[in-house]
Amino acid sequence: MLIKPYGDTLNDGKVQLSFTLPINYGPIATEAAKELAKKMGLNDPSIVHSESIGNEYTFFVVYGSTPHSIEPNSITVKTIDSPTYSKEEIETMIEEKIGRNIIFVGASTGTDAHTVGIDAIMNMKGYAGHYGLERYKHIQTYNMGSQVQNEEFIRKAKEVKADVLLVSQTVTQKDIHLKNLIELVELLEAEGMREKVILIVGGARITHELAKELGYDAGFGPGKFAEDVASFSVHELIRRNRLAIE
Amino acid sequence: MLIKPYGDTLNDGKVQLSFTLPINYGPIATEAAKELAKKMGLNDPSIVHSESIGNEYTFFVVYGSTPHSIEPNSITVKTIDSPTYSKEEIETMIEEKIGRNIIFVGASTGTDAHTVGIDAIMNMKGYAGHYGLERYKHIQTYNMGSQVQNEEFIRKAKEVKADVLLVSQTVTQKDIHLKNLIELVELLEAEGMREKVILIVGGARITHELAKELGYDAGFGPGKFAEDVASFSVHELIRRNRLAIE
Amino acid sequence: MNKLNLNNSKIVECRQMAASIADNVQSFINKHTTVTIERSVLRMMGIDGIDAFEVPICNLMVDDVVKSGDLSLGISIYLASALKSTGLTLDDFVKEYVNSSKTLIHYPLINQSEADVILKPYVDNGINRMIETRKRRHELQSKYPGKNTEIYVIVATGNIHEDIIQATAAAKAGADIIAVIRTTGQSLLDYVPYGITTEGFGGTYATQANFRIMREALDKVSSEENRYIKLVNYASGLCMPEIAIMGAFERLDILLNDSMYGIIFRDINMQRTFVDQYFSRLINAYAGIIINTGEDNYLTTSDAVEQAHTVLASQFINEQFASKARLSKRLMGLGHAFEIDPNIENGFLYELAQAELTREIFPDSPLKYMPPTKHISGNIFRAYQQNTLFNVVTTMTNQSIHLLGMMTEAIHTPFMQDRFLAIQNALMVQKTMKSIYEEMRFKDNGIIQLRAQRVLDDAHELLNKILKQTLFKALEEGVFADIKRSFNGGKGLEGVFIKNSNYFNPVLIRLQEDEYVD
Amino acid sequence: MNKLNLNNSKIVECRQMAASIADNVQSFINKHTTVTIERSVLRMMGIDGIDAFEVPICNLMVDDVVKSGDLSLGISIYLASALKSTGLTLDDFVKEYVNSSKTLIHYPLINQSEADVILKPYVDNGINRMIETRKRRHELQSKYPGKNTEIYVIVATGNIHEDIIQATAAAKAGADIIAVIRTTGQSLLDYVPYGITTEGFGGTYATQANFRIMREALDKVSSEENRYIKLVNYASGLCMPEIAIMGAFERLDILLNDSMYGIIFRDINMQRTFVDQYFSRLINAYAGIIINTGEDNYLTTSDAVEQAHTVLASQFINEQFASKARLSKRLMGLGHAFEIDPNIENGFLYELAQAELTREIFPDSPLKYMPPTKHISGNIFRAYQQNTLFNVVTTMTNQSIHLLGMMTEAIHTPFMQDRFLAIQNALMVQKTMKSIYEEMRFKDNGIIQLRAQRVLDDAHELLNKILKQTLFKALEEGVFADIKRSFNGGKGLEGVFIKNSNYFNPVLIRLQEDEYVD
Ligand code: B12
Ligand code: B12
Ligand SMILES: Cc1ncc(COP(=O)(O)O)c(C=O)c1O
Ligand SMILES: Cc1ncc(COP(=O)(O)O)c(C=O)c1O
Repeated sequence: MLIKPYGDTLNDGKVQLSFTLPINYGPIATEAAKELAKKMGLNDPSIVHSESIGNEYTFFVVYGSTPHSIEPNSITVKTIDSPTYSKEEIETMIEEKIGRNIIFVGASTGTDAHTVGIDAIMNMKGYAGHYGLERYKHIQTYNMGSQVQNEEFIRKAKEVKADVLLVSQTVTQKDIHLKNLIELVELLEAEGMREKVILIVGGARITHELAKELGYDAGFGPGKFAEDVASFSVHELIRRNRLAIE
Repeated sequence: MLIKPYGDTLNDGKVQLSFTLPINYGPIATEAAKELAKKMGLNDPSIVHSESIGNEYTFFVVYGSTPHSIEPNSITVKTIDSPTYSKEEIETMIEEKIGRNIIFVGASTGTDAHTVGIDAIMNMKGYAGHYGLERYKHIQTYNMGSQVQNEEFIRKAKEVKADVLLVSQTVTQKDIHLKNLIELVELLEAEGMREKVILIVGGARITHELAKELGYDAGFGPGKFAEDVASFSVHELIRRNRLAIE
Repeated sequence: MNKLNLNNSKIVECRQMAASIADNVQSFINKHTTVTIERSVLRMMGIDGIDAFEVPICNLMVDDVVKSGDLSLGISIYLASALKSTGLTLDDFVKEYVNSSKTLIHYPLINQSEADVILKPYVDNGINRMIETRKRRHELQSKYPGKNTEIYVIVATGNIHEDIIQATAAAKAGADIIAVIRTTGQSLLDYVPYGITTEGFGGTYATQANFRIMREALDKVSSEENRYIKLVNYASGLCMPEIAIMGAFERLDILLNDSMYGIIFRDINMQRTFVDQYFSRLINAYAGIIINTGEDNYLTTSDAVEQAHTVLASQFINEQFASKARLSKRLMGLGHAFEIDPNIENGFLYELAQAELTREIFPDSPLKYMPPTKHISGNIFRAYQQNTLFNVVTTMTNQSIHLLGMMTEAIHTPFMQDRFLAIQNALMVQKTMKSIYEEMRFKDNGIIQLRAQRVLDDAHELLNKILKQTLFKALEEGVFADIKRSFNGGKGLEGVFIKNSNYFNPVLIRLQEDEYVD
Repeated sequence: MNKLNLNNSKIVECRQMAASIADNVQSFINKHTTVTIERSVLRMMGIDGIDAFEVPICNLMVDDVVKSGDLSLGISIYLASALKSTGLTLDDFVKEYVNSSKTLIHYPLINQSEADVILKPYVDNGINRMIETRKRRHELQSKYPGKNTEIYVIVATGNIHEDIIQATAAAKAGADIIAVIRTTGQSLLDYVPYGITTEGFGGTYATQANFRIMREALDKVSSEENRYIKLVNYASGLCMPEIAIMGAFERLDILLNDSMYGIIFRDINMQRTFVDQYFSRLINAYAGIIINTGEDNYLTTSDAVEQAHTVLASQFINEQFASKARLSKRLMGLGHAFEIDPNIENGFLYELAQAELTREIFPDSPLKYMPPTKHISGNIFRAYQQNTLFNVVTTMTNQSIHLLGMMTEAIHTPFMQDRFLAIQNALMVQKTMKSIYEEMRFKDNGIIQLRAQRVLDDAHELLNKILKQTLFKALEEGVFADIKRSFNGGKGLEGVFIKNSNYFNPVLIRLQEDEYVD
């Protein structure tokens, strides 16, 4: 079934837009905004607000109807298939299926100084009521903090024989995160380590889709917690070792 | 010079969008939103927020870059060319060039019950510090209020020998105003009166462009006051009588 | 609470003056009936439905009498006489009536006591239906008790089915009260449209069928969410009493019902409006329906700083009219609004003063507080902020019925997302400021206190003036909302009748004299 | 104002404890110098510029001495000796130095009094430049007096030319203070980049040339708008003192300068940071530059309800360090923030309590109040509302430096329209609530008062604990922002030197001993 944006009537296609044009406020500016909205395909765009926000810049709010529709049934998104277990279930799985401690090394890499995300996953206290990995039985964690260079990160991973690498990236401006994430994969490959670890990235703008594209095993964005990461990791470890999964 | 939306760098093309899709919240919904944004031509749309707002409805906030640009120099908009005079200038012009009182009849027509707009133009007190027509010397006004049927409106116009008709329309849902405005023109034509009056429409969603399309002499939207209407009317009366205008 | 240092005897005097003002009008009211009152008597007895030209049966009958009989006797005597003559039950008679060309006045008139006996079972039926509905509401409200401040949003798609989708989503998102806005123009119809409707401009027709299916939908959400969702519609207009009955039967919880709104904002004749509002409010009181008055509207045409006292004066008057119609304080949802231009220095403090003033003067009434509308522009972000400030005042002054502002107020009737975001806005304020009403105090003789005292003084003076000239004259002078209306002008005067000394209305007596409990 | 019923002797005790805590660290500071202090001494004397590899001359010289000489004597003695030996003026010597392979340590060291005479003209030059700049600021500020609460926004495009466009637009829209955010990573560079720059991530390089052209642009707007627009940049980091000098020369008005931010948030070694902050603050004090401390950052990693007292304790400590560096109260822009989760019941009341508490305890300081960031999501409407609530608290508690929240906080550094809307939001609140600070009172022993008293008590206890264990140990235990740092860990320790008993620094003496007036 095709779907369209919904304002107050099915298939009315209503969308709200706002933008700034580098042009002085006035009727020409308003008309330019309307033409732009039309070029974006809107039918009957209505410029409901325009205001000068500085010499030569005008701000607009626009409503209009888009003729485009989407077929949700034809959408496939890469999602993490393994279920999310509870802390206790994960601990039991490690005990029964793996029989040894699993080692996680995590860091906010490159020049990124944001640690709240990686801490949310790794630290004892966790986040929003979800305990972090540090509190899990049979999980050993090394949280290297922020601004960790990829080389240093890999050195640590080797040193402690990490099973899982957790990378956090928050600053995405000018795609600085992509550069950094790709470099890590290349370095790991150069070291022959890529296949030996489960490589996971997370952050506010990270999706599983993006992670896969970059050559990571999984990606976690907002609303994901330690149990999601642990479930995936344990599941994946078991799978790689061809252990049966209930 | 072509222009594009401006976020924080010239020609970055950044726009903000929000809309609701009739689909359950989740990864498929997010992907559907992204596809829709792409269909609207956005490069690299980023779904910065999605949230369930009821069974089967998901709300999205999106940022992205539009590749479209606009050439402002090629834009022509119909605008009112006559200058806006002050109350005193208008009074003097009437005195010197017309030499008699001008008669305005105004109403909010059809089922429209909004009077604040027409009152802003016509009543003594005016609006936002701009006196209404009632206070002008040599201008005689009849404000019929709201919910005035077109027939009744025309009857009054005839009765008082109106020079200028002022119609206000605020409710625009399902284009109810267009129906009503077109009907008025048709009735005036049927009565042979159309050429004898200056026909003006105003309202929050009225533009001069639209007014001209509908066969009106002028249209006034928000931010227009009695002096704009009086200036246009006096100017037009003088022009029609082929009197010289300084 | 006494945060404003108000002069209590001033308040008492205002109430006394308002009572005298209302007394004067009430003696006028008592002498009159109207077409819609008579139609609502028929509705109460169970007459509903339309003919082949979509004219409601109630209108057919009352028009009959207007045309060929004498409505000053009341419709009931005609109906009773017809039943007597034909020997038919009401149902059967109506069927015959619609299909034949016989009018209601073709039957010899019987006397009142006989008529009373004949109509009693039908009147009882209607009254019992009101009582049952009221009981059911009471049961549900005991099961799901309400909140101090309840979130009220509107739906207005024009299509009742879309309205239901939107109302359900809104309730799930946190709305406690849903109002279905009426289509433009309905308040000027001298009949109530019939059946389920799917077309309207800026609103949906108020019909009994629409009431019913919306009520069902909201009951469903209530039980899913364990919150009783109240349903609202609009009475004020040419059919106030009829809509009141429909609301009483279909378990509406709130009806917009103002003693003067129709006069001022719809140019409905003042005689008609005063007479109708009384009867409709008697019904509201019996049915346990909260009324909402419309003083908020004054500030859409008048300046909110200068004319704040007119709102207060009008609330005092509406309160007295409501009392006369047997409404208890807890059913008097007096209206006011947050309409001061945000560009005015200290405007927020004046809003705070007014809202607290209203709260303190009407401590037991479920005050209806309206959001900014007039100073909302197409800048939806700015509008969203104005609504936050409004929500802040609502919580700071413990208002009861909290109408939510929409960020698209200046643009269109709300989209689903607009309503959702509005609810999110209100809920955040309610939570993060939860106890602020108890916490806040105002400086002695500061801007807030002085403003409140001033508004009370001005209202006192205005009431005094109205008392001297009568309310009719005051309305002719445009005392409210800067709008002038003449005694004999406006719509609907032709539907007003002086009661004959033999006027007979078995419903009116019940409404005026029955004891009812919740 | 005493709205909170605070125990005044508790406040006095907190100050005393903080003074003792700072005393202890100060005796450590007095014994040390760092590479950046020495570089800033060179800068003060007029050395600037870079070599062919873009290494700043100041770094070349100091590195020379670190490598082959003894920096514990101070750079000045080396420079004076070189000038003496070569007989060149400073300018000519620098030219030669850059082009030859001779290092600074090739010249026989002279004695301090001789060195003093040789360097005096250069030191005087630098000091005079600071004084002139300060005077100029003073002139402009007398011409365009500031406001009680000033609106502060950031620009952060990475390109100084775009920054100027945005800063100008913001000032015209109503901003009083413009901060140019630094590119990520700059605080960890142990040198200051040079020249006009157009590339940066999430910010723009802090260079002297960028400071200059931004200052020019803002002076232009100031004169157009008849409002003095303040310029802000960031000192904290590995080059605190150098940036302080650059700011002093280019008339920055505010510098972010915290005694501990670098330690906690950039993992800069604590010895390095404490020593650097002192010298940089001496410069700020001399130049009349307001410092802004960074306690707001604590709440981005710690919980704002539970750890509110750490903010207050840290403010007391920052205040004492600032006093030691001769900053007057009116230059101490202590930082705090509105970071309580809006989903917490009564969170707004806690914010109000904290903001008022800070205002009452530091009545003469230009408090810097930071907007919500942590609990902002991609829902820009909700964010806009949170910013309104923040603006409300700002106005209700009369804060001084009002950083504006951006509705796109969770998304990107601000677009021009985001900033415009943020300013519009703040201006509306300022105007519509103008006098609310004087109007509002809080209930005795209500939630607000008790919360404020509790935070003060907890800060008192914490200061007592820190006093007992020393600040160094407290930082090792992670007392602020839940972040632990070791005494010898972190970046930049290699740049710290124990002063030789013959340590010579003619700039330090001036900064410590000159009298300066505004
Ligand atoms: C707190 C904060 C800071 C703090 C960081 C303190 C610290 N120790 O972390 C301070 C104040 C120091 C800071 C500094 C800066 N910040 Co900052 N900051 C934020 C802020 C307000 C909140 C981020 C946060 O903590 N979120 C809460 C956590 C829990 O969410 P999260 O990171 O998404 O984590 C969740 C998931 O993503 C996931 N996850 C995250 N990582 C990982 C890793 C793995 C392996 C897994 C499995 C999951 C996972 O799990 C978590 C729980 O669900 C955001 C704005 C916002 N509201 O989002 C800006 C923001 C991220 N910062 C920003 C910027 C630009 C900066 C600076 C560069 C500014 C400057 N020029 O100085 C500097 C950074 C310097 C540097 N070198 O990085 C921008 C980034 C813009 C962009 N998209 O590139 C933002 C969006 C603000 C803005 N609009 O400008 N910042
Ligand atoms: C005040 C108001 C009311 C008041 C009107 C009181 C009165 N006597 O006018 C009341 C409460 C009664 C009301 C009722 C309704 N309203 Co109303 N109302 C508004 C409100 C809040 C402000 C309008 C206003 O007064 N603006 C101020 C005036 C000065 O601006 P203006 O009209 O644009 O006038 C200026 C110019 O346009 C121009 N101008 C206007 N007319 C003319 C004429 C001429 C000749 C000239 C030259 C110039 C001119 O000059 C003026 C000065 O610059 C708007 C929302 C908003 N913020 O805009 C909704 C709004 C207009 N209402 C709306 C609706 C739907 C209704 C109702 C239909 C709701 C209902 N179903 O009950 C009813 C109307 C019933 C009916 N039959 O019309 C919608 C319209 C949606 C649409 N686009 O169709 C709005 C946008 C609200 C919304 N989002 O739903 N409303
Ligand atoms: C008291 C009252 N009644 C009725 C209405 C609505 O009436 P109408 O349907 O005529 O717009 C309002 C409008 O807001 C009102 O305040
Ligand atoms: C006191 C202080 N200094 C400096 C900064 C910025 O430092 P950096 O450039 O390291 O992000 C901040 C951050 O907000 C701060 O609060």
